[in-house]
Amino acid sequence: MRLLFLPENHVLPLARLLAARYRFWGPAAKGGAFVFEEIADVSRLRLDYSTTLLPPKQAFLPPREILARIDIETHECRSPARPGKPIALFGVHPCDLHGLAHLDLAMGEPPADAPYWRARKDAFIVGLACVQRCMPESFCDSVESHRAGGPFDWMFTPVAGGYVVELRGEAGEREASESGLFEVAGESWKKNYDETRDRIEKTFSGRRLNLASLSSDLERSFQDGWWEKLADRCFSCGACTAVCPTCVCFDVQDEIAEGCRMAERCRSWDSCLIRNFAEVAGGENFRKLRSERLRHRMMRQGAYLAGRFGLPVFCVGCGRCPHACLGKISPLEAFEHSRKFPIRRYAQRLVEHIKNGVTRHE
Amino acid sequence: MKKLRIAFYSFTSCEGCQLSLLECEDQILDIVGAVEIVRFREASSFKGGEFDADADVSFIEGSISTAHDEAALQTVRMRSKKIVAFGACADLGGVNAIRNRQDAEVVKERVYGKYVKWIHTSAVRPVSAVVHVDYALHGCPVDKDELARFLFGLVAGRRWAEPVAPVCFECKLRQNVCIFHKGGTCLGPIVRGGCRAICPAYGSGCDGCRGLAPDPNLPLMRRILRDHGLGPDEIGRRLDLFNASAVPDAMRRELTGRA
Amino acid sequence: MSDAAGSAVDYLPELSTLAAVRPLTAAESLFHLDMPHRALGHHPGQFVQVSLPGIGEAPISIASSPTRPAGFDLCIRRAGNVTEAIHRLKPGAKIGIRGPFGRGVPIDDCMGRNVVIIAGGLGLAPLRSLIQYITDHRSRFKAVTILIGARTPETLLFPDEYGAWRSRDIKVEVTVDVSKETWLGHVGVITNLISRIDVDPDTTVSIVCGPPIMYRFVLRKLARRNLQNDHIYLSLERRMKCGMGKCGHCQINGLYVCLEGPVFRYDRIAHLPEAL
Amino acid sequence: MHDHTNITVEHVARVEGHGNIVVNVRSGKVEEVRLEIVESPRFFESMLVGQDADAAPELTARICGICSVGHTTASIKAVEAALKIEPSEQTLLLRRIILAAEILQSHVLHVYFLVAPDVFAAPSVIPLAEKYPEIVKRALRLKKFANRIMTIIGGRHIHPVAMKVGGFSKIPEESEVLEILDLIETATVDVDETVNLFGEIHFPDFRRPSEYIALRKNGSYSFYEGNISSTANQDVDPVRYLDVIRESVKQHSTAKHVHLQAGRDCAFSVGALARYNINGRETLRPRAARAADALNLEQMKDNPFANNFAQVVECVHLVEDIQDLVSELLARGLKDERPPAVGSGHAHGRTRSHGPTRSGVGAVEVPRGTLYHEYEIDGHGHIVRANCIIPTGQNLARMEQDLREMVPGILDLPEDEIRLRCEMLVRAYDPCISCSTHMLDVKFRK
Ligand SMILES: Cc1cc2nc3c(=O)[nH]c(=O)nc-3n(C[C@H](O)[C@H](O)[C@H](O)COP(=O)(O)OP(=O)(O)OC[C@H]3O[C@@H](n4cnc5c(N)ncnc54)[C@H](O)[C@@H]3O)c2cc1C
Ligand code: SF4
Ligand code: SF4
Ligand code: SF4
Repeated sequence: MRLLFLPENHVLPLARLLAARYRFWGPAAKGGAFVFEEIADVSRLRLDYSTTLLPPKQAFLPPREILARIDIETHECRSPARPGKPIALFGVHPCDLHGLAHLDLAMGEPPADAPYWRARKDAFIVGLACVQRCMPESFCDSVESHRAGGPFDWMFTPVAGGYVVELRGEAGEREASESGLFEVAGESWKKNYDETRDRIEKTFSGRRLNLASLSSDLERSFQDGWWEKLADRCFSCGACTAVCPTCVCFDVQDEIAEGCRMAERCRSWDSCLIRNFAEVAGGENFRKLRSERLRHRMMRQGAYLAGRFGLPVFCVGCGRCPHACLGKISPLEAFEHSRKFPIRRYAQRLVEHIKNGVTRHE
Repeated sequence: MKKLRIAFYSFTSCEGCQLSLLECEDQILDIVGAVEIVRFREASSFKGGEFDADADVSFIEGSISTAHDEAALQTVRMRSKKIVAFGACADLGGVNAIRNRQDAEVVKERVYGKYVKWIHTSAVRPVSAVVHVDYALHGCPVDKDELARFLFGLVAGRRWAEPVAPVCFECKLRQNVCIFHKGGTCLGPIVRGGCRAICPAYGSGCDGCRGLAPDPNLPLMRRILRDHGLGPDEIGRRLDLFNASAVPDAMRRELTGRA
Repeated sequence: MSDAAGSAVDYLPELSTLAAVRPLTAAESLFHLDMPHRALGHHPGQFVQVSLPGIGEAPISIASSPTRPAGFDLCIRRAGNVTEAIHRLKPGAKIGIRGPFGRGVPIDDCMGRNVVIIAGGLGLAPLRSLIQYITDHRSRFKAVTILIGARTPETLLFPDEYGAWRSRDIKVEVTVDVSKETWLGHVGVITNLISRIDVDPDTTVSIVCGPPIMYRFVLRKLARRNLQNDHIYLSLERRMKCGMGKCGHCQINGLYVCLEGPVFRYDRIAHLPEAL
Repeated sequence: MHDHTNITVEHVARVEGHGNIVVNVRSGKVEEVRLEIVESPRFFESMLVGQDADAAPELTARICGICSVGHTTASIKAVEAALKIEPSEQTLLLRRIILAAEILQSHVLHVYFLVAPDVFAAPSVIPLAEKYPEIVKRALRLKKFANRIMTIIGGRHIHPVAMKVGGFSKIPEESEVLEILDLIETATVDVDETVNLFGEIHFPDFRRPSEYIALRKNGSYSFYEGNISSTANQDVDPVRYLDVIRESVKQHSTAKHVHLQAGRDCAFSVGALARYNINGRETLRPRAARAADALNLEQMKDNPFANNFAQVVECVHLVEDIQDLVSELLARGLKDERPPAVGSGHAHGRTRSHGPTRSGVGAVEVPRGTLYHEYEIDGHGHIVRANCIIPTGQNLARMEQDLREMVPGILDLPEDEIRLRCEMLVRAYDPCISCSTHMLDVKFRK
């Protein structure tokens, strides 16, 4: 691990350098909150931001994106090329870095998603450590994503007078040395750095979940009537998935363009909470009830995707969804509840299930 | 290929939805190139009577509030292969239906004084209460991009897929600060989206012009509105702005908490 | 990561040409497609994403065997935008294809065994691929039985092909839910047919495809015939948008039908509450 | 020469709303002229009763989709007048800009889409688009310019969402306001071209003396505010609008007719030509004044067809207005001020005064003339009485009288031609029938 120091007043010059070579994304203030967006004028950069309304996911998986442009007459088709320059994400908090790592897994599982990777491949990612909790709803520490992790090239940790920057990989080294803005390690900031890291650990010492058993606990709670109770507080509006850094579900629809000559096959973010998400022709809906859809999302975050990719959990605790949810439903609540689910009731249901004669292996 | 014949008709309304077609400044030339518009009185003269065009798709703007409206609508239904309820008035009854919740005689008297006898109107109804409706374009007014997509979809030979997600979903995509977090109130969680949450995006809570989303959680909405200071009457007025005749009484009770 | 970037797949349809259309029932027709630039290279039970520009995409099972030369068949029911638009096409028209996707029927597990194929309604479409495969390599399989159910005689798929199947030493039993007097065959639900056949639990595999409600009853019946769950394969339908395990629509609990299915060995999904 | 002619134009096309023209001629004499408004009545004044006062703008916007910014503005002004709410300078600027944009967009729509087809002998703008694509594209460009402004300031044109009692629920970003300035140059060229186009057009030479009414504010060409002015009444405070005009119900029309109080059946007209006549050429901005000269407007000020020219002149004037107003807005710097409570804009009880019932009048110039909203609001903030007087209703009597005066002079023409003339005359007023059919009551003083 190589550490360098960046004085506070070098941040903007550095951002400017990156902005010249990359499409520059960072946190900026908008309408009384913060958003992660492409910013032309780097002085809008707000490294003091709390959290953003949407995660930086949209840099690589935009809310609406054209997958193919197809000539309606000839059927000739092409994938729209992304604008030439790669993307730089500047100032990504640890939860969102972990979120990007999860996205990489979901979009990287073979067959990997080409539109995503075209944007993601040469992206330069700059992390920024959190020294305080961004909002009451966040629970990054419960799922252990309050520490630096995920795909960063630089990781900034604020210390007195500037940032200690951890460099990673070839791109991180190259950009740092080409910029000429970093300073070599001194003893004082080293001490400062360790202190900050200790402080972060102390600040983020919320209740840790038993991540080892989380997914099995959750899966066991599947038949619990508690989900129905929880769904009384759910509108099934999909706000939670929309703001989630790890949700990837999408819809694909054709649009007509260019004087009815071209079709644009577009994908747009979808949500497993939306009523018709699992409905097929003929009207069968595999998750018809609000409670089934809510449960599915929690299972995806806490069990399904985690299991699929060998992780303890697929939620990064950013707290965006409980903040967005008007019923104040938090994954943390579901994760914690799953442990309380009484084994006895599970056993009882299993017996019923076997009595029904359908399954043997439960 | 024969061009699709499209007609626009207007009943009790502000004609804003028809105007929305002209507001598609970027697509209008493509649209009129791709279809044959056989009735569109707001911007065009036609030979023949007002309601007697044979059309593949007829867009009905406005609610039905007079015997004349009703008879004309029947004619249009007979001469059209598909009927589109075009905008909130046609789709839900819209603002016009507010008067259904007032005494009909008082309503006329308030406006026409001693001349009420010259005024012949009935209760306000959505188009679907009179004839079979094939599609609905929601909103007051309809969203012009949605309208363009709808029309292009027709040209391409595709059935319209109704937006199902509530307003909140698109509100998040638009990176709005939730109106509730700003101290206001909003019906977005129970209202059908498709408007790209334009009201919250401009700092104003949703008033439900696109009608209720399927399977809305009304008790939860009531609790949240109550916690934000809205009583049963206020919730009722809020709902009635566009949905006075669109929401069944039982659901209305569930939302307002009052009989 | 760089691996993923290097091998990533786009959502671009390839061109195929509609070579022939054969109406089957009021709602279903058989479409024969040619791919000009390559063979499809599929396994029985796999599906493709079929698309028309401006209309959209839909997952459709491949209804012919890879052992048949030149092109492939799709048996398509009119159900919505894409399927209806395809029904409007004339031979010579172009159709977009992505795929094949998913896991088909594991032929190796069927070889050397008795095979019981159970098809309800449109479920026969994907299974026809397997049936053709079996007829083309008949000797590799032991006793083969096909149980077919449909609502009415008029909605039976491929009735003109049953003769050819039977001639390859395959037992074909057919039943309909309701019929007119002219129908001489069985009347009743498909599970009735299961009672009528021989099932040796040790040497038999069964492959089932049909409408969602059919599975429960068929499985109960097969269990009663002592067939083990790991000898049963089910082909399941879910909504799909990508075919590549990304869009999330086809998820059954933690599984993706498009990647791990659509054909599942029953013991691998029996514990999943959302499977059936 | 026709002895007995019944001219009926059913459902006059290319106007907003449903109206018929009936003209009966016997022995060369016009016996009867009627403008029948068959639009279904809307009853807004009744629907307003019981509403929260700050819901009124959102509700009354739905009176008319074509001038919903105008209705919203009048409604807000009425509530603010009743409750003594003083909007900020920035709010006033924003309102003036969005109102200007709506009038511009409405005029463009009218002169290009509704009038031009007559002039180019086309049934609608669609064949026009095939024959003269450049003209139609220019119209769309201008419309889009105006629409963009309304989107930036109000969220959208039809039923704007950000305009509230007390202010705006969202203040535009500076970058968006700058975008308006960027668009001005093209818009200026386009309105100049519009003047050139209409300079080649000749309308029938039909002149008659008439009364005109418009809002006037000490010598400037005003839209947002001013006193009611006419040749007879100078500078009456809008609060006293019923001293100047009164409404009456006609059996053949669901829209009420409006007359001058001065004498029974004394018709007048409002709209672009009225504004020009009341304010005078010298109050126009320089380019607009030159446009008026180019179109000979001063010589035609007694010709109702010249309303179309006055609209073109106003287009030029409005683009200049917008440029100045936007520059002023930017020079002041945008402040993020919001009305007291964000949210729905109503049902917050912020219009609650716990005082006595108070009333207020909001008068504003909209595309077709002067629009009045008057509300009485009780101590709970609920509306207890409402009256709205719409420009088209004010023009109806004048339109009928014009028909009566014009038809005898054109009886030599073929019937189709007479019918077209009648339609053109009515269209020249740019009637908006949908919005004039809800009119109400109203204790008009007898
Ligand atoms: C693996 C697989 C194999 C299939 N094989 C065949 C086959 O061989 N022959 C055949 O006729 N059909 C098959 N289907 C079903 C077929 O995909 C649907 O009927 C088709 O997607 C409908 O598409 P559409 O555009 O015509 O209808 P749409 O207009 O998209 O939709 C009509 C209805 O279908 C639902 N729907 C939308 N997308 C899907 C989807 N992807 N899957 C299911 N329902 C959807 C909608 O909610 C709506 O209710 C298969 C489905 C799957 C998942
Ligand atoms: S599930 Fe909620 S808390 Fe977890 S990562 Fe997603 S949005 Fe954040
Ligand atoms: S503002 Fe309204 S629509 Fe948007 S998230 Fe909040 S409640 Fe939902
Ligand atoms: S936010 Fe609500 S009121 Fe506003 S346009 Fe959308 S549905 Fe209509």
